[in-house]
Amino acid sequence: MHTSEGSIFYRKIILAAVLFLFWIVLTSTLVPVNIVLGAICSAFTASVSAAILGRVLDPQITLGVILRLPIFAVRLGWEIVKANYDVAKIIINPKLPIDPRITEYRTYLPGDLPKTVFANSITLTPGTVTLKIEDDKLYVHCLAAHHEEGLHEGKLERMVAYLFGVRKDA
Amino acid sequence: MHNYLLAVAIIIALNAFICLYRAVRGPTIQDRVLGVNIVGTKTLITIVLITYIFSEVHFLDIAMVYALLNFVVTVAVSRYLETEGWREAG
Amino acid sequence: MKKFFSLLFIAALAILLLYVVSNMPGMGEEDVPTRQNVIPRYLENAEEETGTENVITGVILNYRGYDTMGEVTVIFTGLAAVIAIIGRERRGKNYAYTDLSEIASSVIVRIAIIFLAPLILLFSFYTILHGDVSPGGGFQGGAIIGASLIIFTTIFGLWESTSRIPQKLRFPLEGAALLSFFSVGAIGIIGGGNFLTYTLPRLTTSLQPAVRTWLTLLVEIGIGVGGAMVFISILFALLREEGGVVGY
Amino acid sequence: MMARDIIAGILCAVGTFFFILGTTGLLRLPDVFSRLHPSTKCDTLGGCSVLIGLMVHSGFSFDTLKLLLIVAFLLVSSATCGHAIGRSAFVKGIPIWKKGLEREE
Repeated sequence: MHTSEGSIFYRKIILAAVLFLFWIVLTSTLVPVNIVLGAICSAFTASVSAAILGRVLDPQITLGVILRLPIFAVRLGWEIVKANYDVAKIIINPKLPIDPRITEYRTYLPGDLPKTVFANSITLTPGTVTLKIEDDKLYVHCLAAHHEEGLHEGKLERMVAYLFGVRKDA
Repeated sequence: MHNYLLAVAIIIALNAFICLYRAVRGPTIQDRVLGVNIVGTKTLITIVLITYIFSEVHFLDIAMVYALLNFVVTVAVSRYLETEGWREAG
Repeated sequence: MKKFFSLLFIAALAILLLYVVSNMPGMGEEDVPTRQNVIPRYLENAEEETGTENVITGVILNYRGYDTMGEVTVIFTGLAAVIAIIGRERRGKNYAYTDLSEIASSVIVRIAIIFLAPLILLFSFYTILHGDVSPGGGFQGGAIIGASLIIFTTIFGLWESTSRIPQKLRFPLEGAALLSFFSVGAIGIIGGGNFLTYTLPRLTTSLQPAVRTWLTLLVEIGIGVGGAMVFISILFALLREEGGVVGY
Repeated sequence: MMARDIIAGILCAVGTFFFILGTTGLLRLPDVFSRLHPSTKCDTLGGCSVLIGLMVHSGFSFDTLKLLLIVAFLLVSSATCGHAIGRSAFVKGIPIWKKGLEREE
C-alpha cells in the first residue's frame, strides 16, 4: 500500500462526498441551509475520522469494485436465501441432524478488505460461521458435513475474487 | 394493512421476549451476549414497524441509533470477554 | 417455601399496582392534571416562542434552561468525582495502559469499524444539529460520539486513543457545554430580556425567530461536544493505570 | 388492496417466519457456536425481508433510502457481531459440541 500525499487527499474528498450523500439521506430535505451544514459536517467528519482512524477509505476500493458491487450483492443475496432454507430445514427437523465441526480454510485473497468481505460472506451463508482469522488461515465452524464440503468448493471465494478483480495465481 | 403490520410487530416483540430466555439462562457469557444481540435486532425491526404503524417518520432515526448501539455493545463486550484475564494468565 | 412466599409477595404487589394504575386517569384524556396548566402553553406556543419544531427541545433548552444547566452540571460532577479519585494525566509522568493485550484484535472487526466509524460520527452530528426538528439533541449526540470512541478504544487500544485525542484538546472542549449555556444566556440579559431568552438587542422582529433557532443550535452543539468529551475523559481515566511505561 | 400491499404483506410474513425460526434455533441448538448460525442467518434475512417489505409498502421517498441504509447496516453489523461473539468464545477455549454428547441447556 504505497500511497502518496495526493492520493490520500483525493480519498478524503471521496469519503466526504460519500458522507454528504449519507447526510442528504438522513436529513431527507434539500433546503440550502441543510446542504451547507451537510457539506461542513461531512468535510469535518472526513478529516476527523482520517485523523483518528489513521487511514482513509481502503485503497482496494476502486471504481471497478463499486461497479461490480450490485452483481455481487445479488449473488450474495441468493446465497443467503439458500443458506436460510438450509438452516431452516435443520432447525425444523425434530431430530436436529447436526454434526458441528471446526475446519481450517486457507484463502488466497490478498489484503485485509477482501478477507473481511470473504469472512463476512462465509458467516452469512450455508451453515458456516468464521470464528478466527490468522493471516490467510480462517477457522470456520460448520453445522454439518455438507456445509464443510460446500465451503471447500470455493464458490464464495471466487465471488469475492471476482468482486475485487483478484486472480488465483496472482 | 395497519392491523397486519401491528400483528407482525406483536409477533416479533413476543419473539424478542422469548429470546430473553437465552440472555437470562445461557450457560456461557457468550450465550448471554448473543441473546442480547438478537433481542436488539428484533427491537430494531419492531421500531421500524412502529414507524409505519403510527406514520411517525422520525422514529427511523431512533431505529438507526438502536442498530448502531447494538453493534457497539456486542463488539465491545465480545472484545472485553476475549481479553479478560490475560494478565493473570501471563 | 421461600420461593412460594416471594412469588406471593410479587403477586400481591402486582395486584396493588394494577389497582392503583386502573384508578389513574387514562393516557391523553382531557382531565389529566398535567394537561391543565403548563402543557397546553408548551404545545401551543413552543414553536413560535422558542423557534424549534421539536417541543421537547424547546422545553429543555428554553423554558427549563436552568434545569438543563443543572443536568450538564451533574455530568461535570461525575467527571469531577472520577478525577478526584483517579486524577488527571500529568505532564512528564508515565502511565501504563491496561489494554496492552497479547490477543490481537480481529481483522474483520477492525475493518468493519473503520468503515462504520465515519458514519457513526456523522450520524452523531446529525443528531446534535437536528435536535430542533427530530428526536435527539446535544446529550444524545454526545452519547453517540462517546459510544463510537468506546469501540475505537476497545479495538485499537487506549494508548493510541489518548494520543489521538490528547488532553490538550479535551480539556478546553469539556467546558463547551456550560460555556455555551452561560454565554448564550448572557446574550439574553444584554438584550434586555431574561436569562436564556435568546434575544439580541435592537433586532427587527422578523429576524428574531431565525436568531433563536441558531442560538438554540449553538447551545446544542456546545452540550454535544462538552458531553462527549466528558464521557471520553471518564472512559480514559477509568482504564488508565499509573506508574508504568508509556506505549506498547 | 393493491398489488404493492400484497407483496409487502408476503415479505413481512416471510420475515416473521424467519424470526420465529431464529428464536426456535436459539432455544434448541446445543452450544454457543451452533447458536450463532440461526442468529446470524435467520435474523438477518428476517430483518431484511421485513424492511424490504416496508420499502415496497411505503413507495419511493427519502425514507426508503433510510430503510436501505438500515438494511446495509444490518448485513454488515450482524455478520461482524456473530464473528465477534464466536471469536471470543473460540479464544476463550469453550469446547464445541460433538455428536453424541449431552445437550447443554
